[in-house]
Amino acid sequence: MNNKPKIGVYVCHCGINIAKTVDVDAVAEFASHLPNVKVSREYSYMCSDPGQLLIKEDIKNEGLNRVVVASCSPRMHELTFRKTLAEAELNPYYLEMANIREQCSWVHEDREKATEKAKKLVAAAVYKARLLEPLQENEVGVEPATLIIGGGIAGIQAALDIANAGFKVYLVEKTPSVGGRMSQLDKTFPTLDCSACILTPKMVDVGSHPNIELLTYSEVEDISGYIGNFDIKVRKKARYVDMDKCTGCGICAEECRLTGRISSEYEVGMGNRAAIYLPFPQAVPAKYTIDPERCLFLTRGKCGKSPKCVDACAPGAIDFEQKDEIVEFKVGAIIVATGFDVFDASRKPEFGYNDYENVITSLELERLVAASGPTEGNIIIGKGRKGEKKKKKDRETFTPKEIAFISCVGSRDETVGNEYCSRVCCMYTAKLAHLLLEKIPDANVRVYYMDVRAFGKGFEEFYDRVRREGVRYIRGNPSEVFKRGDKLVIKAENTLTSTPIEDEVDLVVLAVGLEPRQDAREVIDLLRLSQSGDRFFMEAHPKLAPVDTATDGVFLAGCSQGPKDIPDTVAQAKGAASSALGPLSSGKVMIQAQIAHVDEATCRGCGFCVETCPYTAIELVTVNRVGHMVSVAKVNEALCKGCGACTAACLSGSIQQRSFMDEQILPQIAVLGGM
Amino acid sequence: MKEQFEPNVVAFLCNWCSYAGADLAGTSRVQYQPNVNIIRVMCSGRVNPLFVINALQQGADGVLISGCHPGDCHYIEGNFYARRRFGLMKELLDYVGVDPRRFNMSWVSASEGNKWKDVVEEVVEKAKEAGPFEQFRRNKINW
Amino acid sequence: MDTKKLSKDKLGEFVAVLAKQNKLYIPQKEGENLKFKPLSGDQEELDFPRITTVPPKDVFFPQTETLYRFEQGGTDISFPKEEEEAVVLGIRPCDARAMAIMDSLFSWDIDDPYFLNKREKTTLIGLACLEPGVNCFCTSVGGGPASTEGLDILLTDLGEDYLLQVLTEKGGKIKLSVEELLEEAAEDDLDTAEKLVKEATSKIGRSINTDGIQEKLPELWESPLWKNLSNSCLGCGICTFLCPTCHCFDIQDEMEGLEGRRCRVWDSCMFEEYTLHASGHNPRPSRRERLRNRINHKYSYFVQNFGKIACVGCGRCIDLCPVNIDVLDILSQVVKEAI
Amino acid sequence: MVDLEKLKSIAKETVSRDDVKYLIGWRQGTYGFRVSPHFVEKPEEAEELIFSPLCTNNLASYLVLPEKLPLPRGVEPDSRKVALMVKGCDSRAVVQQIVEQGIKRDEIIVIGCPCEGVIDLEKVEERFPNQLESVTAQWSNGKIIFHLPEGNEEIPKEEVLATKCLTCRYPNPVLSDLMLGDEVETWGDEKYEDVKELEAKDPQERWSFWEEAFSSCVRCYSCRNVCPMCYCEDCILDRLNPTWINRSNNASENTAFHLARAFHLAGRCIECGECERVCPAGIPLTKLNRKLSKVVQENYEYIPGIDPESKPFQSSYRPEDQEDFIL
Repeated sequence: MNNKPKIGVYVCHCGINIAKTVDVDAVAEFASHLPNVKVSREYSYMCSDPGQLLIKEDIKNEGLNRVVVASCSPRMHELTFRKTLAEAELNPYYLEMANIREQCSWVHEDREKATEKAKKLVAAAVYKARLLEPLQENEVGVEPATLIIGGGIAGIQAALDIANAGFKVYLVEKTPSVGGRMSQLDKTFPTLDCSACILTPKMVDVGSHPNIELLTYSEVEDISGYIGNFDIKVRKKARYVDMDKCTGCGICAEECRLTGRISSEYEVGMGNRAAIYLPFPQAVPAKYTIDPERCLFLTRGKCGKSPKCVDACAPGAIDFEQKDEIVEFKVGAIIVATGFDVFDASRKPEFGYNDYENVITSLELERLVAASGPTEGNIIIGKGRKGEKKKKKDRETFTPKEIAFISCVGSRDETVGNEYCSRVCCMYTAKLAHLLLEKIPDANVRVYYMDVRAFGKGFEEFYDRVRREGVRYIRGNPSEVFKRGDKLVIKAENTLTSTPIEDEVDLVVLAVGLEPRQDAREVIDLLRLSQSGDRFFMEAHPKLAPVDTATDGVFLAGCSQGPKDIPDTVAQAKGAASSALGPLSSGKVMIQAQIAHVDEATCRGCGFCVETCPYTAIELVTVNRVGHMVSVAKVNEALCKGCGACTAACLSGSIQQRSFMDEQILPQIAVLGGM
Repeated sequence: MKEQFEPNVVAFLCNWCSYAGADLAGTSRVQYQPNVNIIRVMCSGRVNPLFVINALQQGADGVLISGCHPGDCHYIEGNFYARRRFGLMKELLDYVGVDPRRFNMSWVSASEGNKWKDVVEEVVEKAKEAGPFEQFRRNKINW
Repeated sequence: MDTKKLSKDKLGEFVAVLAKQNKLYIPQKEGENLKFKPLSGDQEELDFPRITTVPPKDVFFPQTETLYRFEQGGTDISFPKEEEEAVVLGIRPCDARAMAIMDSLFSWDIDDPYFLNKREKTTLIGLACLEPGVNCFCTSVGGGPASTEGLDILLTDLGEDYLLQVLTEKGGKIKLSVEELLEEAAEDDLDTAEKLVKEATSKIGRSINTDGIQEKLPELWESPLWKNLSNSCLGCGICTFLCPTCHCFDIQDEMEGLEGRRCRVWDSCMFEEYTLHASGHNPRPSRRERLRNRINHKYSYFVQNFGKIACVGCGRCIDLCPVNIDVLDILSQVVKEAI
Repeated sequence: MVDLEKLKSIAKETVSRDDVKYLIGWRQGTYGFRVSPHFVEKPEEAEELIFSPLCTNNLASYLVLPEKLPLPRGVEPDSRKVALMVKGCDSRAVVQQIVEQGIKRDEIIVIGCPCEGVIDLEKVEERFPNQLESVTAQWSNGKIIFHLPEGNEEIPKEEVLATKCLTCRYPNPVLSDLMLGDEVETWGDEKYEDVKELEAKDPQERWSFWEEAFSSCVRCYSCRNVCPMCYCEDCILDRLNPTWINRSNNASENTAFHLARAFHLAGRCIECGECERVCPAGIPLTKLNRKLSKVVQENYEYIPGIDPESKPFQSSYRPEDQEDFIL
């Protein structure tokens, strides 16, 4: 095929938008003398139907094989004119635009100078157009399944939405049950719904949904591939309980020699469990798990004469021979919903969390106020949780009367590296204060705060209500909590009245903030996610792509992306689900055309491009070069997003970004620099 | 006459921030000097540092690279690579005696039409002060 | 033969007169590099080095030479302006002999106007070599410290004066233009010069017997010698670019926007691209073949084609090779090598 | 004191191995103070090996220089290891080549040669001109002894050492499989004085300085070819499509060539100084490369060729990289 460039140049008047300051006729006349230009025209509105028709007819009649449109910004009409070319059966990437409106006629007044600049811009476009290549947009199929990492409310909601749309979901949860943090909460602010009441049905749905494969007590080991075609490897850890046989009756746990002797994760240390356990009564799946680090039989190889659980289990579900199992499957999209950690209050030693048993965190209080909690909803402090070790019989318990909350513990605090606001503490503090007053009507509750942020729907109203109920808000950030006699003393300054305070209380509740999970690194390494400054996972765009990540087909939901409350989490989970459903339901994804490609003959295999690529889209592969096995770069076209960072990193120019190749840009430089 | 000298500046703008910012300047009808000619690239990380040498050699009196503010890169980290590369290039050019006013880099976001104008004014002013760069120009030497 | 004497006191005036009437090339520094360059303005001190780094071949065969200019899309071409009358002062006899060698090449089947015009309009005033360098071996390849081949005038440093011997008609014309600065030479002066040259000849420490090398080289085509010798070769252009007889060039079209020129630039057979075909095939694929070619060309092919060795024994390639690839060492290995 | 017998026995043993292609070392050259790279394939060739203050060449270049010629079908490429003698500076080139995957660690055997500094040939040839007969040399208590035909000459090291050696920070190989002799004490302290001196001049002076230097370039590409870090399959500066640098020799093209080369070496140059040593035009190329080394070290706290595990400099960044130059 004779592919000698035959270029058509179309200079747009844009009414008077361009013509007012640029001599359009002169530009078109000038362009007609440029190399390889076959036709050069001006027209009032190139983007109009007649304007586009002009191009199409010239392509047909004049045999044009490159088109330069000098008009508005390509950000405005590049797609329009690409379509025009396609309609005339010319490869759409044979288009080059010269921006003579936004970057010329609109920003200059001097007609002569603007015209000269427009000529240059057109010439640069013509010189580039001569070297344009036809490009293909390829599509790849999409595996109609989704992996969701994390079985908290975000993961649950996303799983249900996708499963209800008819697509397979693999929901992977690290702990033995789904439910996440929400399952630990008593009531939810500001409406005071019972957390378990609204969560449990969703958990049950997830557990029984035909489209959802629940992989609890499991961890994702490896992810490779790209949007539409991710290969997933999941490790199902051994539970030592046959899931099919276990009826969840719980006799094993009652019989276990360690019953009541192991601190329960679910109760955040406020209650205990056995070595074989169900994390909490509503757990889904309602199957028991043996803690391999605590079980006497598993750690010592011996548990009395025979393990009591084995003896107790009528269906014979206990299986100490069970091994970890690797499950492999393919998905088209991934949702990361790995949640958060609560701030470790011991990192603020001035508040005495490690030292005094009546300094507790808000999550611990959450368990105390919960009717299903270890104290059955009674606020009883001093069960010998920590610190001052006492023998069982010496333990004194009491119900506190003077209660203080300290807000922003681990949030908005540069000394612990968390500059951000955790967004939920103000409101859960109000909620807990309210619940405390409900339980201990004669209590005096105050809240030490920096600012109260009651921004959400019904938040301000709830905050008002709690204050009217008698909760005192004292503006001041306590500097210290120490013991004096039986009491705890909070040292602070009321910053509204500038008076120092020494406040004697029975209970201090630290309103701890939300932090990125300790194991976030593993997820980052698996998916090559980025972190924002606050160390939470970074979204593709803070405004316009808040659930997307830099990797196509990978979405974020919930607190892994940043602190948020339950409604926001659910909203984002639904957003992530609908984003994932896009490619799943269309069954195919388009692959960028303007991507990088490697000249294998000159590639040296240094790997600079591999290191540079933000999308892990390049890898080194071994090829046979005239009998020698050499290493060269290879672009995964589905992963490449066409940024061109690799092209600038390559010393030998062996990897080039299509449409922005060195040989296409250098003539532009020559024209713009030299004319 | 010095004040007659109209410098020629070649600018490389990333599509998502700076090019959009320059478009915004246009949409807002902000007026600035016509001495800056823009080459659009997808990311400032695409700009081969050798383009700068080439532009100066091909007759540019100044070169500008403009990208997204750190953290805003459409491609996550392209502008970080650009920043490192051009930090080096700036030092190199300065060292061999190329007037430092000839090479500039800026962060201009899609919302900073006015900043784009300020950058253009500054870059053109600096190039004017530096004067025509004939010494390095390809077609002025032994031609 | 017309023989005169030029007092060193009058060298400045001599240069001034030459420079006034001609484009005068003398050895000058450029950076740390020594080469023949047109005298421009005042030359503080005249100093004739034993040898310039860049041989004076570039006066006639510049590293970059515009053949003609054109405009893209146009059909007109324009040629560079006519050559001026020129004089090269201080050229060493070896380098002058090299010009005679290049003459054969550039007037072989087709006359090369660019080269020959400059040759015709340029007079070479040589300076006999009285202090040969460590790698000089001109006497092994048909030359000598006072060889006159290729020269128009030969100067010999007698201490206070230069003995000036006019060798050609062109030389005679130059002599006429500086006649009033010259003195008659005495018989003694000739004897002194002869004695000095003889002494210089005896100081030349390196030599090679080139007899039979022309025939022997092709027979050693597949010898392991070439692989061993080329192991350390960097494949750079020092030995060829700075060789006074190497004359290979490439033709390039260089564009600047719409303007362009066709020019020729030095090329080197030591470069990989020199023989690289458009297909990707390279008949001289490694440094082994390239080194072999360089030696064969100088000591065999050129002899076959023009009856002379394309080497004048200036020693530059030995002096300047960064890895001590020594042409005399190569030749002596060739001589020794059993077939 | 270098134990040549030990060197030879190591070499003989090494090249006798089936999995070794050859050993690259140095041997006395054809005349005077010259030394030549020596490729030892057979044990008896090891007899010629030397290690002395004359051994300037950075042999790491030869790891990446050999052409990979087309192999007939069915012929296996020679995958035997290459053994290489390295000085401290040379070893950094090897490390950097490993970082850039130019070579693999298991393809080479590195014989480390602790080095007390090598000579500047120009300085020595100026002191002893017209030296035709081969001269050997050795280190001795801060001096270099030259064994000239007319007798030994002892010269204080500083007077004849290559400039790069005067500020050497890495006289001992940073990577080796076995060491020839004990480590030497480090004497150098790199302050980039030469660079600072030029930086202090005004821009006009700097431009003139480089313009003159680059004008004298003959474009022989010896600087590039000798460089152990320059080993692209196809140098971008050789390319005609697209053309980055014209073939014509003039100040503009030459300047562009040298700037591009310097830039490509930024964060990779290990300052062995070979480019400057081989340049027939005497262009002070290390002064150019060292400027970028200084910037890379001072502004980005990166020193190439030390850690085989490090990431390539220009393919990495730190969020806190300087950006005070950005508008």
